[in-house]
Amino acid sequence: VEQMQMRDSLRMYNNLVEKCFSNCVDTFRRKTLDKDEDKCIRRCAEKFLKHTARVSMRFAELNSGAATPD
Amino acid sequence: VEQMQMRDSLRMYNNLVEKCFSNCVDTFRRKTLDKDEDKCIRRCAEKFLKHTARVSMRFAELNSGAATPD
Amino acid sequence: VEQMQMRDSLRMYNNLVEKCFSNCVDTFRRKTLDKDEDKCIRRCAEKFLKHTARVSMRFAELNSGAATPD
Amino acid sequence: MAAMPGSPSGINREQAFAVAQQEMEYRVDLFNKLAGTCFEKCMEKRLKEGDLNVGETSCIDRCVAKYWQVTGIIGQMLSAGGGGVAPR
Amino acid sequence: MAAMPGSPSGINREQAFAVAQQEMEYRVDLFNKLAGTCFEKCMEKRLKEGDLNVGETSCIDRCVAKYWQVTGIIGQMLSAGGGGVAPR
Amino acid sequence: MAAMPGSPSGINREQAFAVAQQEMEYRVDLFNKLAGTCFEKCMEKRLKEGDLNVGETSCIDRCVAKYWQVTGIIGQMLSAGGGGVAPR
Repeated sequence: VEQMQMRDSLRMYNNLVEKCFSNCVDTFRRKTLDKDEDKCIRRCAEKFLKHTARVSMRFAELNSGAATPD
Repeated sequence: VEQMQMRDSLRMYNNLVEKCFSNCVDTFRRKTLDKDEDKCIRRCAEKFLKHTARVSMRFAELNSGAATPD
Repeated sequence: VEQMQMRDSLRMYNNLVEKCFSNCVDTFRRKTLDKDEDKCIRRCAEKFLKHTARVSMRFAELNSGAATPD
Repeated sequence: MAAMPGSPSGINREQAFAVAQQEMEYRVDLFNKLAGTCFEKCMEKRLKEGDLNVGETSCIDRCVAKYWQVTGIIGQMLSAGGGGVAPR
Repeated sequence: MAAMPGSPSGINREQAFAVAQQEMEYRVDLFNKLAGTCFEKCMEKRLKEGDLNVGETSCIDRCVAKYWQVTGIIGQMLSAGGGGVAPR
Repeated sequence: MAAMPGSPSGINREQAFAVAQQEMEYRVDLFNKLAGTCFEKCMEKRLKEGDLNVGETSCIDRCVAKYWQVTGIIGQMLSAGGGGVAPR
């Protein structure tokens, strides 16, 4: 089980990198990130993690049957 | 083998949900589906299943070498 | 390990087919590829393989810590 | 995939473990698809800040709830009309 | 991945099982990609009904046939020029 | 995921193997996502030839380098602020 969690973390990490890279990086004139790209990546990652945490919380509630009214 | 089939069914089910949700749900002003969304989901799922059945049939024919003329 | 490599090759092959099919085939009036589609598929596959080879090379360099200046 | 009260003693530990593992893989897969879909639907494309704003937060909550509802509807359709595939 | 007639007796059961399992995983993956791609290509976006109409049905048949053909072409390219990766 | 110098003798072979396997799966997944993303970003849509042209080739090199950099930044963020998930 521990190994499955580890695997899922690594997969999540790969997904996060892929998503934020795709969103933030679009020019390839240099081989290092420029300042705006760097900032975008950090915001994106932060947002992704907060999003995942929120979804987890709601998902756990629903899984436990604790649905709340609108 | 049985377990693999079970796993594939569950994965197919997840794919089906994801695809139909993405196609049919686009507004988030309430936390329950409205009537049109509900109808769209049911049609989408029905269509997806019929599509999968048709592809399975053709795929099985090709796998067994029974290609038919145009 | 050998089995994992085999599996990865097969997966790569499936990805290649999917990507090139999606890029090159858009009409379904016949059940065989026309001449342009056939040509497109071959170029696409060739390009995909060259692309993969290039990425592999760079990826291996970075993994071994041999980063080069811009 | 429901819990199996009073399951016959014939079922052995390995099988029970395999079933539990599949259940878990299914839930992980469901979670990942749900999270990815709601990210696409709810996050504003322009990243002005790292925080979730109010609109995004309530969008996530509703997106998760609706996704869950869709899971139920399609699960029912499959178990009713269907080919035996009827996970919760 | 072809059947191996007269394989040496040295190959053991476990290996044979592992190969068969990979072959199956490969086919499942192929099927899923094919089905997903043809769904995108053939289904009309406006969902007016749950049935497949005539146009969609023949589109599916041709899509599957063409996809299969592409599998063959690329398989040949890989086995000819290539790095040894040559599944059917 | 780093090498573990002087690991206690208590760790057994099976565990070490499982860790190595995960490390490898992680790298394969990383490679596949990187390759797919850079293909989308760098390949010209009109396929005039099977070769990579100069622009595409240097685009790939830079895309791989930038992707690698992003891996590092996000890895750092996770290990610093985060929930213990801190792969290299």
